[in-house]
Parts: sequence; C-alpha cells; structure tokens
Amino acid sequence: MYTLTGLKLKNPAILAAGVLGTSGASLCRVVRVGRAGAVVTKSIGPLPKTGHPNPSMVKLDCGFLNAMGLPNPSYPDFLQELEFAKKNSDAPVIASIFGGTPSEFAEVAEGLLPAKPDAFELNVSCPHAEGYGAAIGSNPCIVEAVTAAVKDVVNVPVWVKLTPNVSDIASIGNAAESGGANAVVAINTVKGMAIDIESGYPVLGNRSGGLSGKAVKPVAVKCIYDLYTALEIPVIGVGGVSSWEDAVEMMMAGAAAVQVGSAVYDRVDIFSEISTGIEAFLKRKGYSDIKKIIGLAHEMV
Amino acid sequence: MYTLTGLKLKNPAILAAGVLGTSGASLCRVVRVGRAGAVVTKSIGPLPKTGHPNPSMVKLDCGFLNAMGLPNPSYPDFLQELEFAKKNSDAPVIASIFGGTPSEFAEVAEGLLPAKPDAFELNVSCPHAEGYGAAIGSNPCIVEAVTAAVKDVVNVPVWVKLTPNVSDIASIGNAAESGGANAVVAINTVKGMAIDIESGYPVLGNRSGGLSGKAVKPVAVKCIYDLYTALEIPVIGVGGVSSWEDAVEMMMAGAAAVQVGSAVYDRVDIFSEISTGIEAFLKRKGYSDIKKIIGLAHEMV
Amino acid sequence: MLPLNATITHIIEESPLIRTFFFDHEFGDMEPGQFVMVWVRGVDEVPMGLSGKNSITVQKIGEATSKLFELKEGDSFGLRGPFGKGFTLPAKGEKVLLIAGGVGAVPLLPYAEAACAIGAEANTLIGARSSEYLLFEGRFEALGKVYISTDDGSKGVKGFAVDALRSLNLAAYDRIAVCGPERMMASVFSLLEERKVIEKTEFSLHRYFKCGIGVCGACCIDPSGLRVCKDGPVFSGVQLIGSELGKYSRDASGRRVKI
Amino acid sequence: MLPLNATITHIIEESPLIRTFFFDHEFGDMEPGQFVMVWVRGVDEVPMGLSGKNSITVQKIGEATSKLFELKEGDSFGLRGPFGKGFTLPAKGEKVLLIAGGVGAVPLLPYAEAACAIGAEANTLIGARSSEYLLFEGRFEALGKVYISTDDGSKGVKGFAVDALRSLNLAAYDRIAVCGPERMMASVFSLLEERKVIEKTEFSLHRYFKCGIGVCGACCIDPSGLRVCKDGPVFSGVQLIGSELGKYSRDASGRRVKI
Ligand SMILES: Cc1cc2nc3c(=O)[nH]c(=O)nc-3n(C[C@H](O)[C@H](O)[C@H](O)COP(=O)(O)OP(=O)(O)OC[C@H]3O[C@@H](n4cnc5c(N)ncnc54)[C@H](O)[C@@H]3O)c2cc1C
Ligand SMILES: Cc1cc2nc3c(=O)[nH]c(=O)nc-3n(C[C@H](O)[C@H](O)[C@H](O)COP(=O)(O)OP(=O)(O)OC[C@H]3O[C@@H](n4cnc5c(N)ncnc54)[C@H](O)[C@@H]3O)c2cc1C
Ligand SMILES: Cc1cc2nc3c(=O)[nH]c(=O)nc-3n(C[C@H](O)[C@H](O)[C@H](O)COP(=O)(O)O)c2cc1C
Ligand SMILES: Cc1cc2nc3c(=O)[nH]c(=O)nc-3n(C[C@H](O)[C@H](O)[C@H](O)COP(=O)(O)O)c2cc1C
Ligand code: FES
Ligand code: FES
Repeated sequence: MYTLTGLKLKNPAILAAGVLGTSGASLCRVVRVGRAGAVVTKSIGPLPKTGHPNPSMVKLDCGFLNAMGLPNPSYPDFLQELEFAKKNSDAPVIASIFGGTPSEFAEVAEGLLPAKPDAFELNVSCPHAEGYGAAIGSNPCIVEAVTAAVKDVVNVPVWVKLTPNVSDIASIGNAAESGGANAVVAINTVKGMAIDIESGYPVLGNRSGGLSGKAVKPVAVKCIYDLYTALEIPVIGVGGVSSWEDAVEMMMAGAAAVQVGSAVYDRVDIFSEISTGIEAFLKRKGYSDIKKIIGLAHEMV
Repeated sequence: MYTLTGLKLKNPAILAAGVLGTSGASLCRVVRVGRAGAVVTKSIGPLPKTGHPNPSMVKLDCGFLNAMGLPNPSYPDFLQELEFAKKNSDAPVIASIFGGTPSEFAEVAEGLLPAKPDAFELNVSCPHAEGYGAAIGSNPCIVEAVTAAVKDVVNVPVWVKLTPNVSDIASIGNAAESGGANAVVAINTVKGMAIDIESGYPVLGNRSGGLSGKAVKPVAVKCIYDLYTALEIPVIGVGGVSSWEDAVEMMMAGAAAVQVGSAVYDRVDIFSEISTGIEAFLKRKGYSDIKKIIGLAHEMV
Repeated sequence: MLPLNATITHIIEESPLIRTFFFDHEFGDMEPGQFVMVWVRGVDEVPMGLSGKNSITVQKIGEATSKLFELKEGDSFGLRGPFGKGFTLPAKGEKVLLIAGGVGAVPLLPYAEAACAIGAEANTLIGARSSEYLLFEGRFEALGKVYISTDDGSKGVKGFAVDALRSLNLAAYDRIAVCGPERMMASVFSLLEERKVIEKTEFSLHRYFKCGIGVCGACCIDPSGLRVCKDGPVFSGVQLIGSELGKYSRDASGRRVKI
Repeated sequence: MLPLNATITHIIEESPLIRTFFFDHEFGDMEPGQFVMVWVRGVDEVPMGLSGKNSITVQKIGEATSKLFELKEGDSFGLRGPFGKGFTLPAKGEKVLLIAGGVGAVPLLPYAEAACAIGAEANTLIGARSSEYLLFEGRFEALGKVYISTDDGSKGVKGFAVDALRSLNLAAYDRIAVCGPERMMASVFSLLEERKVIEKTEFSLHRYFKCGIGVCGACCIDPSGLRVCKDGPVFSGVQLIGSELGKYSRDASGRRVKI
C-alpha cells in the first residue's frame, strides 16, 4: 500500500486521463485486468462535446499524435459512469475535469461530487482545444485561480495537470501550489503535427494535436525534475512511460507516482508489469522503500 | 538551383548548426561527400568554451539527447576554419553565432565577417547553456534587439534560430522578423533529460539537455506550420528530418528549406538522398516546382 | 503508422447504396473480420470492414461515405490498419453458418472464403430490406448454401434474418458468425441464446470509433469494458451475455444513446 | 542507446599506471580496434579501446582515469559502444606487424588474437618508457614474435619504437597496424612512408571526443574532415597522407593545439 495525497494506492502506476476513461466499465477493466493503482477519467467539462473530427489519433514512428478535442458527455451525463467506476473498482478513481474559467471548473467539480471521486485532476494542459487546456495552463495567474476555485468547493485532493508547452513549467507548478493543489501532474502532450505528403493534408482532423508516448519521455523527465526542485507538493509523472524502467526513471527524477497513457496501446496490463518491475528492482538494488528512489537523481552529483 | 534569402543552393537540404561543424574540413566534407545544399557552422561565441562534461550526447530509443554546452574556440580562432570552409566548398557557408547580449552577438558577427560567411544564423535557442540560447530566445524583446544588432553590422542575410520551448513560437518569430531577420530557422532542440536507473545519475554531464532526431519531428512540423502562418519571411525547417519524406512534410508545413542534424548519425550523404528523393517526388506527383509544395498543407482544408 | 495512400483501382456497384472499392494495396496478412480506418481527407475517418485483401465495401450513409461515393478510379483515400480481432477460423471439415444483415455481409465474405479454403463448409443467411439490397449473394452462393430473408419478401423468407434463422438446424453447425445492424444482431443473439448455441457464436460489433487503436476508450462496451476496436470488433457470444448489445451505445461525446 | 551498467569482475595491474578492468558484459561482436565510451559517473565519459570482449585497459592520466583507478571489483561504470571502425583483419597465412606505443597496445592485442585465430602471423613491436611499462608483453609473445624498444634501454633496443622499426624487414609483412602516442605514430608514419609501405598500414588515432557517435564533429581531422570516432579511429595510412597527424589536434573547445 502506497499513499499519494492521502489516497491509498496498491501500486504507483496510474491510468492517465483521456485513455480508456470514457466509461465506468472501461475504468474498472483497467483496474481489474490491468492492475492499475488508480485510474483517472476522461476530462469532463460543463457541456457535451463530440470532439474533433477523425483522424483523432495516429501512431507515429516515435510515439502518438492525438487531437481528440475533449469529447465528453458533460458532467451530468458522466455521473453514472463515475458512480459505476467507484462502485466496481477497488482502486481510487480520480475525476479529470476541464472548463474555460475558474467558475466552470468549480461547476464541473461540484457536479461530479455526488459520485464521490477520490480526487480531482484539473486539465489545464490539453494542447488542442481552443479556450481550454493549455490556453489556460500557460498563464500562472489563471492556473492559480482555477486551482483555488476548485479547492473551494471540494474536500478531496486536487491535482493539477500541467502542459510542457511553456518556457518554464516550474512557474506554472508554483502557481498551482499557491492555489492549493495537493499535487501536480506532468506532462500533458507536447504540441505536434504530422502531414500526409501524398495529399498535403494534415493527418489529424484538427490539423494539429499533441505528441505522447516514447517520443516525449525525455521531455517529461526534465519537467518532473524541474518541478521536483521547485515544489513542495508531490509531482506525478506522465509522458512516455511504457516499462517499469521508464517508471523508475521518472521516480528518480522526482515523480511520486506515474501515470500511463499511450502505452495501453501495447497491453492493458502494463500497470501490473510496471508495479512488479519496480518491486523487483527495489529488491535487487536493496532499496528498503520506494521512497528511496523518488528524486534520487537530485542527490547524485 | 534554388534561392533562399538570396543564397544560391544546389538543393534545399542544409547541414544544421553544431553538427559536423567544428572544423572547415568537416563542413567541406559534408558538402563534398554529403552533397548538402549549404552548411551551417557550429555556434561560435565571444570567448573559448570547452562545453559541458561528457556524456554530451546519447542516442535514445527515439532520437538523441545532447548537452554540448556550446563548445567553441571563439570567433578569432574560428576564422581560419570558416575561411577554409569558404575556400574549399562550393555551397554557401552560414556562420552560426551566439552571445549573451545584443552587442556580444554583433561583436561575434563582425569578428567573423572577414571570412565572408554567406549568412549568419543567430542561435537564440540552445536549451542548455545558461545565459545564452533559449534564455534569450524565449523573450521577444531580446530576440528583436539581438537580430537588429546583428543586422546593423552585417550586409549578408541573417537567419534567427528559434527554440520550441516557449508557449507561442510565432510571437518569437514575429520579434525576429521585426528585428529585420531574413529568415527564421525552427527548431532547436526540445528540453529533455534521461536518468541512468542503475546509478540514479542523470546521463548527460550537464544533467539535462536537448532532444533531437525522430522524436521531435512532429514538434518541429507544428512550429513551422505556425510560423509560416504568422510570418512573411521564409521559415527554414529543422528537427528530426531523416528522410526525403520528412523533408517534404516540413516543406508542406511551410519550410522553404530544411536542415538536418542528428540524422548524419546514420549517413553523411543523407543530404543527397533527401534532394534526390524530393526531385523524384515532385516528378511523380507532377509538381512543376518545389515552391508548389512549400506551405501546401495550409491550402488543404 | 500514418495512413497509407490507397488509390482506387476499380469500383463495383453492389446495390443502389453499396459500392466496393478496390485499391492498390494488399493487406496480405489480414484476418477476416478485421477493419481499416478509411480517411476521406478533409472530411472524416471512419471504420470499414475489409471485404477482401484489397477492398472495402461501403454503404452510403452520411458525410464521409457520401464523399467516398464521389471518388472515381485513380482517386485515393488514406488507410490505416488492419486493426482489431477477426473471426476465429474453423478447422477443416467443420461447418460454419454466417448470418449477414445489410453491409454486415462485408467481413463475412472473406471469412466464408477463408473457411472454404481451409476445407470447412460455409453456409450463409443473408437478410436485406429487399432483393436489390442483397449483398454478395452470388459470391456466397459460390462458396456454400445461401438462405435469404427480405423485409418485403421480394426474395427468400419474408421478414427479418432472425425469422429465417428459426427454421435452420443450428445443431448442424460448429460455428456461427454474425454481423449486421445492431437490432438484427440483438434479435439473433436472443434466439441463439434461447437455442443454447451461444458458445459457438461470434458477433462483429460496431461502436463509434475515435482512435481505432485501443487507446481512447470511446468504443468500450458495458459492463466488460472491452474495446470494440481492439478486443473486437469480433466478440464471442459468451463475451456479450448481459452486455449493452441491443440496448444502448455511446455517441462521439460518450453519451449513451438507446438502440 | 543509454550507457549500459558494467560491473567490474576483476582488475589486473599491468604496470604502475596501467590497469585492465574486466566487466560483466561481453561485446560479442566487437571488432579489434573499436572503442567504448566509459562513463565514470559524476566525473566524465572518456573513450577507451577494448582490450578484449569484456575488458578495457586504462592508463591513469587525469580526472576520469584516476577515478576509475579508485574503483574495486563489484563497482560499476557506464559503457556505450562498441563504436567506430576497427582494424582490417588479415587473411589466413598473411603476416602482420603490430607497432604499439604505451597504451597503444590496447586495441592491438585483440587484433593480434583475431589475426592468429584466423591463421595469420602476428609479430609485435612494443615501445615503452622502460621495461616495467611494457604492456601485454607476455600476451603478444604467446601469439608471435615480439620486438621491444625502451626509452631508457632497460629492455630491447634503447630508443623509440621507430628506432627499433628501422631494423625490421617491412617487406615481409602484408599489413602493419600502429597505435601509440601521436608523436610516436607520426615518426613511424614518416618512416613507413619513406619505406613506401604506407599502402599496407593502418593507424588508430585519438582526438578529443564529445559525442563519440559521429554527430558533433569535435574529432574531425584535417584536411579530409573524417571523424576519428566514426570513420576511424582506425584509418589506412593512405587516408592520413598530408593530414594533421603529428602536427596539431583540437581541444575540447575546438581550438587547434600543436602536438
Ligand atoms: C468495426 C466496424 C466496421 C464497419 N464496417 C463497415 C463496412 O464494411 N461497410 C460499411 O458501409 N460500413 C461499415 N461500418 C459503419 C461505418 O463506419 C459507418 O457507416 C460510417 O462511419 C458512416 O460515416 P459517415 O460520415 O458517412 O456518416 P455520419 O453522417 O458521420 O454518421 C452516420 C453514422 O455512422 C456511424 N459513424 C460515423 N462515424 C463513425 C466512426 N468514427 N466510427 C463508427 N461509426 C461511425 C455512426 O453510427 C453515425 O451515427 C463499420 C463500422 C465499424 C465500427
Ligand atoms: C579512440 C581512443 C581510444 C583510447 N583508448 C585508450 C585506452 O585503451 N587506454 C587508455 O588508457 N587510454 C585510451 N585513450 C585515451 C583516453 O581517452 C584518455 O587518456 C582519457 O580520456 C583521459 O581522461 P582523464 O579524465 O583521466 O584525463 P583528463 O585530465 O580529462 O585529460 C587528459 C587528456 O586526456 C585526453 N582526454 C580527456 N578526455 C577525452 C575525451 N573525451 N576524448 C579523448 N581524449 C580525452 C586529452 O588528451 C586530455 O588532454 C583513448 C583515446 C581515444 C580517442
Ligand atoms: C488519446 C488520448 C487522450 C487524452 N485525453 C486527455 C484528457 O482528456 N485529459 C488530459 O488531461 N490528458 C489527456 N491526454 C494526455 C494523457 O493523459 C497524457 O498526459 C499524455 O498522453 C502523455 O502520456 P503518455 O505518453 O503515457 O500517453 C490524452 C492522451 C491521449 C493519447
Ligand atoms: C550534437 C548537437 C549539437 C548542436 N549544436 C548546436 C549549436 O551549436 N547551435 C545550434 O543552433 N543548434 C545546435 N544543435 C541543434 C541542431 O542544429 C538542430 O536544431 C536540432 O538538433 C534538431 O535537428 P535534428 O533533429 O535534425 O538534429 C545541435 C544539435 C546536436 C545534436
Ligand atoms: S476507438 Fe479508441 S479505444 Fe476504441
Ligand atoms: S566526437 Fe562527435 S563526431 Fe566524433
């Protein structure tokens, strides 16, 4: 058992937002079959959104590009999914939410409270949704205000998910911390684009989107490293984790836990593989506790 | 023959800064053996620098991480290399320069003028050199001032190389344009880091560095696309080009030419491969001129 | 894997609203029942079953399919795939019944062909609105027995596929593969459950696909949480017992929509 | 490829300032003459020739090598490689002369071993400051004839390797492989050029390496622009005619430094 912002996790490998998180049943499957330590839902907003036209996700040589466009049924309709997940999963369920303003964030959070999510994750970092996500998340003042607004209306931990598409992620992390965040989550996808040279068309329906998977792991590690230096609150690492080695690397950079998104492409039980791998690694290296490796790279000079 | 900011290039595949650009002889070999359309030197500064301790570059699953730390012999010592390159190469030689202030940039540019570089490329984008590079390049005012300062003292084209580690690269591109840049070059490396989990040590001697190669191509394509929309001056694409298809993709995003860095790892004659590949592609698709594909993705809606 | 560029080599008009598009790329290793994502550039990308190694067979429905219908030989579209899990191939000597409703015949045709190539027997029950909408009738006939139902009785049994199914001896079959509109599949499912043959059935489902590659979760079904695009689209009947099949699906926003 | 973790299994003190470190990883496919980048964590990463599939042999020089000398069995360092182009292996029955100066013997040892394994004859000329600094003398002797020169005359010919070389019949050799300090190599190069045998020679060079993988350009030599780390470290004598060898090299900043 492993505690993260007060949540009890069986292991530190968490399902990332927007991946297999559309329905309660899917979230439960990731816990049941995948052995995730916790799961984060699809980001839910104030109004139903169908998202961008397809193609909305493509696999690249290195990683994936996606521009889902925050499709979601809105919080009133998502309540039943969250309730299902809470009822049928023995791991914490974190509700990812988004909005265009602090009060919209608060509205969505309050709207989902009846389903008793174990925590909220604020998506101020999606790189391909106009007026949402990174549009908000690259401004420290707004990040602080959004965080504070949600903290005001909920009594569960609030995580703030950050975008790497800024010149200084630590300053955004500081803003989240000032707003009362219990943890930051880094990183959301990196702005990216691919073009079909046979036709000249951008491949994604939204033209551009966000890069995830293997390609972004070094970017995520660097962001985590910088956030760990700058903040008091825990940093949850995400971006390109597809093996237990990646998870250990992120933890050494400073991640208190990791989230896994794109790598479910290869196998849903990646979470169990990561947690077993970490255990074996700690044992082989003689670390008494997972805490010994969190931030270890900062000590190696 | 192909004209770029007044320079005559045999083909649009250019050697990127900092790669095989330490000596005049190496630059010439890239033209002679590699058939590069033009070559950019290592970034040269006001004082000799040995750079960061090794490891300074490692290959990753996806791409490369480097933190060379702008090693360079300073402009007085580099003059002979530049002269050698100019004398022994039949392709344009562009001098990449850096400094900590607009006047340092101007000093270095003036110092190299006797060797008659065909153009200057201003490195305001290196992500791992304190006080230089991206430290300057994420501030539009400084970028404009640096560009203007160099424009003031030289009468050859000035290219400004941009960092993707900002929330809005177009605003930095605009600043370069306002400063009088003849072209922008995008992108320099993306901030990144890797940790050796066996020891906990960051792998690079400088702890963190910049990501290049395949991993960053989608990031570069997006930056180029945005810059093409925002600017009047040409955009030169760089980041992860390792095939003619990549080059065509960048041109469709808006690149007037491409630079190739990391991919020389596989083969120095990548430039000739790219230029032949582009020619064959234009022919197969019936495009009368390479200009037809530059920015094509913007028209496909 | 970015979409590959598929150039149309040949188009067959199968019925008033259904066309087969042959293209210049062969998915040599495709499993019958797998699908591709068809990218109609500038419009949308939609899932389509493979009707052969180098063809899709499309019913004109909305925006993307209408745009596809405007394409001529020599035009091209993008293709990603093949994706998902196909039908389980029979063993030599086994007897297979295919139950096809409308364009549901698409993935069943390569399945019937593969079954025959293995040396299994493949009989087909095709249901359609009326005789002119019967898809692949001749090609299924060339492979085995064909039973027909039409809503208007213009050919075969008048009624739905499930009505024609009632009169067949299901015990004679080792495997039963079903693909068609959801309501048709739901009624067939009920009948097959009733007849206690659900263990030998497989159903090819459709749900709204966004990513098509098993990551986004848009296509997951209740209560198993299985992904139609990756764990399916072909599921065993057993996997579907007590599922949302025939009850509701989710639209592009994730909202539940009654069937 | 991130550095792999190499744990020291065994250390041999070869001479007062030279040690061989055996480690728990085998570079099964290494070519004699290839090098690895040895990462002394927290200090530096430096190039070292492979003295065997699982060993490096290091002379204590400065910071990184001194730190290496502090390591004991069971300690570990990082390793990337093997990198670069090695020596050309002789054919069966050929005769090879190896000319080794100081730690220059390192890449020549596996070369001699490989040559003998092929069925070629490998004779060695070893030069050193004094007898106690002679590296791998016994191991070369086990493989073929060994000629020795020491600066102080404590063993073999008194003088430099090039002095001992003058008395050998170079015509008898099909290939000549050289590795040692730059001045030694330069004087050997001149002699071999004079004797008109430069076509059958190969030299293993050293230059300051940053990336070690052929990208940064730090190690390029004039006037060919060839990269020591990737196109070398082993070059044919012909490639080096008129080169900077023996004249200057570049330091970490790229400044030319006289040899
Ligand atoms: C696994 C699978 C295999 C299929 N095989 C075939 C086939 O072989 N032949 C055939 O004609 N049709 C097939 N379909 C259905 C086909 O995908 C839809 O008819 C097509 O998407 C309609 O697109 P449209 O733009 O023309 O219609 P729209 O006007 O966009 O939508 C009409 C309806 O089409 C469906 N649809 C639209 N987009 C999608 C999407 N991204 N994913 C799933 N459904 C969507 C929805 O039910 C929607 O209500 C298959 C569907 C799935 C899931
Ligand atoms: C291809 C190649 C193979 C080599 N093989 C061996 C070997 O088998 N055994 C052995 O003992 N030595 C070998 N060397 C030399 C070895 O790399 C240096 O002795 C070592 O780098 C010294 O490091 P230091 O930190 O102890 O010394 P420092 O105090 O850092 O420097 C002393 C000198 O070592 C050299 N050096 C330092 N760093 C580097 C570098 N990154 N690249 C190249 N030279 C450097 C420079 O000449 C420098 O002036 C080889 C060098 C090369 C290029
Ligand atoms: C298909 C897809 C959908 C995503 N949707 C969301 C989302 O709704 N909210 C969010 O905060 N992040 C979303 N993300 C970002 C991921 O949670 C994660 O931050 C990112 O993909 C990097 O992790 P990975 O490399 O493990 O995928 C999405 C990513 C993908 C690939
Ligand atoms: C080893 C190395 C050294 C570099 N040095 C410089 C430099 O001195 N100046 C500069 O502007 N860019 C430098 N770069 C960045 C490259 O020019 C290029 O922008 C980046 O690597 C992305 O292109 P690529 O993916 O083709 O390598 C360097 C890159 C590498 C890999
Ligand atoms: S459509 Fe994304 S998981 Fe199936
Ligand atoms: S050390 Fe970088 S090219 Fe040789």
